[in-house]
Amino acid sequence: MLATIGVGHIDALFDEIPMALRCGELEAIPPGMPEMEVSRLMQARARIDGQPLCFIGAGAYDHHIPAAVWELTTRGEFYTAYTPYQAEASQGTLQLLYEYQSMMTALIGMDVSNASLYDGASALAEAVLMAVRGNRKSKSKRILLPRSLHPAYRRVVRTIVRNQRVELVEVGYDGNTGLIDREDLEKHGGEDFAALVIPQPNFFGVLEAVDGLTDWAHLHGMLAIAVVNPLAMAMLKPAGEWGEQGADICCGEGQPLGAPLASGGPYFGFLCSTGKLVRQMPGRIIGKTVDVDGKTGYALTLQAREQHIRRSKATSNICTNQGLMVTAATIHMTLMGAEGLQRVAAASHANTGKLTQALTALPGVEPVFEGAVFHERVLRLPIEANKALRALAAHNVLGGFDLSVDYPELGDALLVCATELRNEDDIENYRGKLERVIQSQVQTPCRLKPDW
Amino acid sequence: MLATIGVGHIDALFDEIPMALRCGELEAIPPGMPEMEVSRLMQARARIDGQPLCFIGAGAYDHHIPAAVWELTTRGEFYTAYTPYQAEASQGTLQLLYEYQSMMTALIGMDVSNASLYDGASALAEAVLMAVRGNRKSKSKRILLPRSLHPAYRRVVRTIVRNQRVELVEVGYDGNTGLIDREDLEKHGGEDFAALVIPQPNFFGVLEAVDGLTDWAHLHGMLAIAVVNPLAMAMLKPAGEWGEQGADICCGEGQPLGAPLASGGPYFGFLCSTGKLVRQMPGRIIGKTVDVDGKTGYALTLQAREQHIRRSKATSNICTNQGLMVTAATIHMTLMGAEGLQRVAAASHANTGKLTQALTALPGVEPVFEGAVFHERVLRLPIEANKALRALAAHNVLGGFDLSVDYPELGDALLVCATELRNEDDIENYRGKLERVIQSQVQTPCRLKPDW
Amino acid sequence: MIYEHSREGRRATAQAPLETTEATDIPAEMRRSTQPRLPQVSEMQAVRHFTRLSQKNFSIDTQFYPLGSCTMKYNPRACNTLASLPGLLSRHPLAPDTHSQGFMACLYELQEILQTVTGMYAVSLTPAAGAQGEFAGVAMIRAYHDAREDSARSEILVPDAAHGTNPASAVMCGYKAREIPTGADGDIDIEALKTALGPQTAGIMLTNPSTVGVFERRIKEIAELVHAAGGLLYYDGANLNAILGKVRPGDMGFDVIHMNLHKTFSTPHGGGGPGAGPVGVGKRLEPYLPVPMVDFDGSDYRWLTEEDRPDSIGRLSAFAGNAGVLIRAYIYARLLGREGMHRVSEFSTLNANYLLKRLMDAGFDAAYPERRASHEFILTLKKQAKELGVNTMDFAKRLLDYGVHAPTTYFPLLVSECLLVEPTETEAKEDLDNFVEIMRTIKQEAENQPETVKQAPHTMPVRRLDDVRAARELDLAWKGSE
Amino acid sequence: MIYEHSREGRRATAQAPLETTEATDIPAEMRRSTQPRLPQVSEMQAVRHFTRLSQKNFSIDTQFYPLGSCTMKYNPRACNTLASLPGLLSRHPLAPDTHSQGFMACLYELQEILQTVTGMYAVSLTPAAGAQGEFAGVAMIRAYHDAREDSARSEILVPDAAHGTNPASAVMCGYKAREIPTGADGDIDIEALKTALGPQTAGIMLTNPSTVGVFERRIKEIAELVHAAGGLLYYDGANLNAILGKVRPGDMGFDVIHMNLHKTFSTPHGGGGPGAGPVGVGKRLEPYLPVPMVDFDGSDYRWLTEEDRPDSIGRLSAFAGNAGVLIRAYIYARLLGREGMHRVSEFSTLNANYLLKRLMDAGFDAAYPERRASHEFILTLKKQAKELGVNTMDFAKRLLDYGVHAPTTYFPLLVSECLLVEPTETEAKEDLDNFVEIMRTIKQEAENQPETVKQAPHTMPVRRLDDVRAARELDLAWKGSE
Ligand SMILES: Cc1ncc(COP(=O)(O)O)c(C=O)c1O
Ligand SMILES: Cc1ncc(COP(=O)(O)O)c(C=O)c1O
Repeated sequence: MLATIGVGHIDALFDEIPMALRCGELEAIPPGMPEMEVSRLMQARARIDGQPLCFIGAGAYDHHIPAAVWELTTRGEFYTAYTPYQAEASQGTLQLLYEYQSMMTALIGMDVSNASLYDGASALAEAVLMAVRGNRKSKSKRILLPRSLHPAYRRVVRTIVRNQRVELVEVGYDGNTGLIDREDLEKHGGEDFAALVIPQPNFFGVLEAVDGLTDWAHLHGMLAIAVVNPLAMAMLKPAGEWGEQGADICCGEGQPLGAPLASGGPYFGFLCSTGKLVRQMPGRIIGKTVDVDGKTGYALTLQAREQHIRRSKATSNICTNQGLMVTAATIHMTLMGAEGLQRVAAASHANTGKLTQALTALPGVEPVFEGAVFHERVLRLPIEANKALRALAAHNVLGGFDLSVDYPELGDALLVCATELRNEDDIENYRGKLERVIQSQVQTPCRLKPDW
Repeated sequence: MLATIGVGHIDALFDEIPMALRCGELEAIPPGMPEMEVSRLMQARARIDGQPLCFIGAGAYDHHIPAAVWELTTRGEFYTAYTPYQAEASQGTLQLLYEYQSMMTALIGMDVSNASLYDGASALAEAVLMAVRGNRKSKSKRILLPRSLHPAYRRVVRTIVRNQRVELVEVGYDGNTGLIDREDLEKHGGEDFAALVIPQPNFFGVLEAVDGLTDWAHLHGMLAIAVVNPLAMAMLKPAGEWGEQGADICCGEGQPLGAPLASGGPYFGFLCSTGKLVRQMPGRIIGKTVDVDGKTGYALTLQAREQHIRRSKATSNICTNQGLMVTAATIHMTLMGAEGLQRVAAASHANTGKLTQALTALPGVEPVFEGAVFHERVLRLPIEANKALRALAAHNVLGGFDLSVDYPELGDALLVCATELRNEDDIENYRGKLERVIQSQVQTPCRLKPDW
Repeated sequence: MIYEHSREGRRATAQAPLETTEATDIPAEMRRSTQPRLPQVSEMQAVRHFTRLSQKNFSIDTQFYPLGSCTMKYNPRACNTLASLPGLLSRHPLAPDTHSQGFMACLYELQEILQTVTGMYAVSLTPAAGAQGEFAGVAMIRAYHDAREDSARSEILVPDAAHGTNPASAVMCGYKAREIPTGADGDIDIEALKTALGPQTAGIMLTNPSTVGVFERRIKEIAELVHAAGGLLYYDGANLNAILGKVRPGDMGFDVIHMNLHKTFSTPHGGGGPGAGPVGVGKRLEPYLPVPMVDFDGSDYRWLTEEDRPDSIGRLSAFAGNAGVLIRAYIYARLLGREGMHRVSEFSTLNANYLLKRLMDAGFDAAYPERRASHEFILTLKKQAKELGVNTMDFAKRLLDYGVHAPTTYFPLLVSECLLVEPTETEAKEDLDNFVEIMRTIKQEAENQPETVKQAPHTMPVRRLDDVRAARELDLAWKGSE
Repeated sequence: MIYEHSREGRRATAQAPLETTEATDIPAEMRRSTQPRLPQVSEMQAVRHFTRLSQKNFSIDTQFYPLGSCTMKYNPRACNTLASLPGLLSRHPLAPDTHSQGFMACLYELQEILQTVTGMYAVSLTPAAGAQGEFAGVAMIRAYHDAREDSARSEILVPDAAHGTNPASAVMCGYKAREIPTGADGDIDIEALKTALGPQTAGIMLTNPSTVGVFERRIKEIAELVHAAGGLLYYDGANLNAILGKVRPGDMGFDVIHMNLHKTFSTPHGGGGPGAGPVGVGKRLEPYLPVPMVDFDGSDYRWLTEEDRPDSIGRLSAFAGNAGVLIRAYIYARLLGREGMHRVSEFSTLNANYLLKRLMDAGFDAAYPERRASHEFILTLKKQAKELGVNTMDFAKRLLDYGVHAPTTYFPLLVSECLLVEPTETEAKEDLDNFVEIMRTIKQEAENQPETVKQAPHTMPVRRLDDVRAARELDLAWKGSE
């Protein structure tokens, strides 16, 4: 091959790179290992992290995934293809994405879905930017963001939108219900905002009064951006039907639809909207069309929104998205069906109810908010939450998410979750261990009733 | 659908089955479980068996299998197809099997390979029957079977061939070398036997003098049946080149070529022979041919040997074979290549050498046989083998195969194996534990030198 | 051909140890002097080659596959995923019982489930496939007669419709196979059976429903006749799918049976295997079951071997048979459960009868039109062959062009121009209707443009292959690029 | 369409809990009144549908895929297998550090490896793809200027050849994107750059080798000019594959870079993603790196968050980015090791230069014939388009008929009728030669039977699609079987 090129040595191919810039052997990088040794290493690493019994939710949920989902998703033809730029040679991916869009719009009750964003949090950031661009009634770049929204989502949105001078105004929550504080909200009724963000369920697991909030937003010329758990949509009123007109944009974390916990990713963000807003939508969209013979086919469409066509005027900079996760989600939704998703949602709801009952039977453990939840619940402990979690973890139980960092006003509060995968033994396991942890940490009876 | 058939109820479809025979609800069968519960059950079962550090060989070997092997093998198109009766719709399987035959004949150095039998042991039984049918020089149904052959293989052959009145005559082994006892063998020099079975390596791991044995068999009008570890063939003289004319039939266990240990199966038996014997061969054989346009294609061939055509006159009753394992083996051999297999063989050989050195440095542990081995070695312990193994297992080390049941004359002997997957830490782990086990079990110094 | 991508010195370097040593302690004359000619390719070349090869196959996961007698039903993916858990894949077959309780629990429970669902007294899981199960079963019959020193019994009876493995297995056990004709109604010719029975009869091998796709109605009478003659009854479980949870071989009077787990219990067919062919027996034959088996004393599981079972016919494989297939069958059985078992027979029978009716309405001839179909049925294309010169093979090949795998052709041998169609319970009505449409279309083609059918397939990777040349100019291994 | 297999009430029963309860404690008005219209199919129907869909894709595992700028190289299967170990898949992202040491060790070591191979001071792994890495990088540039209260800087310079994400990312960070022309030799027009630079310059985004497939020779000079103007240099790592282990962005003078692990580190492209776009920075920008990052104190790993890094631009995703992709990249890096890194650049460059030479010999025009190709190169089919009326798109579509994926078409925009060809290091010489033969054949077809090429493809599941109709008569979701 060198002879064909007309050089004597492979080094000659790099002759345009200034010698001074070349680097030597990179000693700090370990030498190559054969696959069998890397296997051994990874097996050891996977093993030491244990497989603790998990009652954490907080944005990532441990659900059953049919074996078929990943056996199909990792088929080479899905796994090693790329963005379907050549539509005729990518009908597999394209049709699947169209089916995904069909399922998501059905689940969310909206007209349009894109083909994924990175994750739920960044999807919300894109939704916010989309609302700013898309709200014809508002000239403002201000957004109302409730504190009952996932703290990490609020941080991510801030990181992403702040450079475009979008202002995020926080709305408090009601200390009794955990819901968006309507009084606090009303204060902003007269101001110009592009959108109100409405989580369902909110970060505390509590179900917001979405109909009223949506109508309120519309009444005040704002768009309503729903942030939902897509699994909850199998059971709850879909965002497209909230209030009189439905939410305008709906986004969220797709993980509960077939992505394993896997340390937080890859997951995928979904984004749906009304038909009116489709030209403001970021990301890939697939359309159904016909070929020259009139045969049905699928292709990327509305590409004029995208960076590869529109460059600095694009609706977003996103290029590579989370295609494979969407492949998994599409297969997952197909295998579960509406009935299956609804059962999973109901079972998770019921299990969290059982968990709440079991734990609040312990002295000093009590629910923090009244009102209906989806599958998470805030509980207050009679001991330091952080210490309790560490003690439980030492017994291989992950007891929930410690709220005291993000919501110090709640005291020693935990956010717990029991999906359909946790059974009665698991719940009893947790209860029993928490009982012992509390017993060993509560020194004097007077501390049984803490002084918040 | 019932209406189309013209019946009112599904029960009516069973109306030809006498009522008296019908069974009721089968209470003893547990009720159905959803996949998530079966997953949980199987995960628990897999977990309790631990993943001990394994130094057992004895017919099943723990080798590295490239990840690609099973990712490809379990593709639905391989996994859920059946015997390629419709050749045009099965060219994937057929071509793969032809490639398998090509690789096996290259590895073994023979003309012909079939497309698999159940396992190594039953393959030997078929080889024996094939030799009885195929040896034109002998009218006998007698076979010489060395005691240095795997005891389970000897049992299986007996089970399978005895009903056809084939007589198995055992040949002893030399107590110093572990090799087939030539003197014992010579005793049968004048008798009429259909074949001599020659293992390489033999059950003790020792390398037989295969050239001389093959020539001896031929000299006495017997066929030479080789039973080999196919991985060893990457390093050792292939059966087709043994002695002056080569062995006539070669069979063995295909497991080292890409099958996981997996409790003993599915593995596959391979069977090769000289071209002369092809019409006596049992099992599927694939041939290359052309279609009506002259295009290359592959098809089952020589089907007149098989039960579905020849029925009671077939060379064997085998129908379903071990196709998927052959698929894995073909991909495995492709990925490893001759060089890769040779390296694995050499590394296993070297590791067993290191293991032998480490263990025989312990007081009272000594090798039983002199002479070169492939990757297994018989060691004698200063304590009861069975007890030693149990004590090691309690520390999650499987220390080898206890020979005292099948070869009581060897005393407290273990057959140990360290494949390329065992590294120096593993060997030291074993050595250290055995040291402690010996120390704790050897009560009085006088027992350090046992009295065999 | 993978060899065509081969190039001297190329390899998938990550797959072998980085360094190699020479085994100098092995005498040179024992070592190999040249490397075997295996392909020399990169990992990507291998992956691409075998991925593309796979796409040339029809399979359950891609096509309707109504291959009669083979029960090509959906294989739940969970069975593979869970059977591939690292803990299961890494277990050495000779691991001690202390490290095997999880695995053995699965096997033990599978023994129990199979026992219950077949109505047999005891089960051994070890046979590797149906044919090995047959061998084991007939060997047990032989062991039984031998133990009673009843040595005159030299014949096994098999219906003329029997699968080829039946006579072949009888012969592997040293018996003569004697054929019994099938009556015009598809049941066995009882008069012929009576004539054949005698002191030389070791036993009879039957499938029920039989290979002609109907239930042998006089099975009780047959059982009595055979038993009265001193013979035993063997049940070929290939068609167990048709009666699962409805009627049990044990209750029909069978003494010994095998099951094809790759059929009834939905373990994959894997392009030809592996399968599993557990055997079940009545009390009489219990001592002879092949080893190993799993025992449970209420707290621990342990292996039963030759030592525990001195009368066993022995061992059929070096370890415990196709363990991974057994695990898959176990998982399937747990998914299905008690209720699932009879749903299998109900829906497979429903699908078969529906499909048969619709095909008859479309003008096809059933071989046994008066009979209820079991989970499969036979069409005979005699009329088409005679009138149009388009035979069963032509229909079969043309079906491939329409994207469905052909049913079993020319088996059983006694029905001429036959297609044995087994839709299985996992196919949807739409797919059955689609098959009817295709068959109807091919029939029209056969009438109007017979050459299209006779030269089919047209859309496969190859057209019809020259089988004669394959057998005459044997090319069984790659010889190098000529 | 999967919906076409749907039938009321059908479902894959094993996949959901056996029973369902009504959540009566949730007010009725919050609950859904009708079930969403999802497909209602059996597990087999789903498996068959998606298996067959998959077969309609071109992919690395099945075809040569020389899609320029995308580095479609082989993805070792071990990366997927090992990243899917149960212990890794089941780890909750908020699991405590005590249960995360194995996972965090991989991430920490990956940070170190990427740092070393790029010559940067520190790395954060969290960006989910290249574009998010760009966003993070430009946001850091902005944070840097802001921290120095250097608020007049409002422009990011990008070459006209830049990938669309570059200007789009600049705008996402509130900057104006200003284009710099490329010279005739493929290098940046330095004079134009000089003119553009000024106090309004926040920085410049460059790819090197650039998107036109050549190494920007005056990179040092550019770095000095930009730095002198007070701007910072951003390196778009999309083409890192070309220089891995040979020359490092850090040594070229870049202040901040992203890497596309789905390109250079061979994590799969997954039909569009997920990828991972870690960012590396020089010392100046280190405080601004996005969180979380992993720290190691010699015995334990722990997360660095906003608390530890108050100047961080913040968080880009709810957890830690595309963790599973990072694990795959880590495995790839360990397989490759030190020696493997420069083999990547050597063989990808060798393959590209060989292929370019052979295509030029076959009569194709290189866009930059005087330049050494990097790991990719550009052909321009201007001549063919003008003389034969067969344009780049026609060539691209015709390539599909010959079983290879088309190279990138019409990008970069500045070269007319261009094909950006990137063979990658994992393709064999035979496959390159085969591509040359195909291109030669298509050229002949274009000369002799242009319609064949202009109407291509002919062998795909569909022929050319009506993109205009797709955009005009929007059909973005299934509305029911009309
Ligand atoms: C009726 C019948 N009997 C026996 C067998 C043999 O079973 P196996 O192929 O599992 O050996 C088959 C399978 O093909 C069959 O259909
Ligand atoms: C040159 C260049 N820059 C940036 C990107 C964007 O990277 P990603 O798709 O990972 O967001 C790409 C990838 O398509 C690219 O080719």
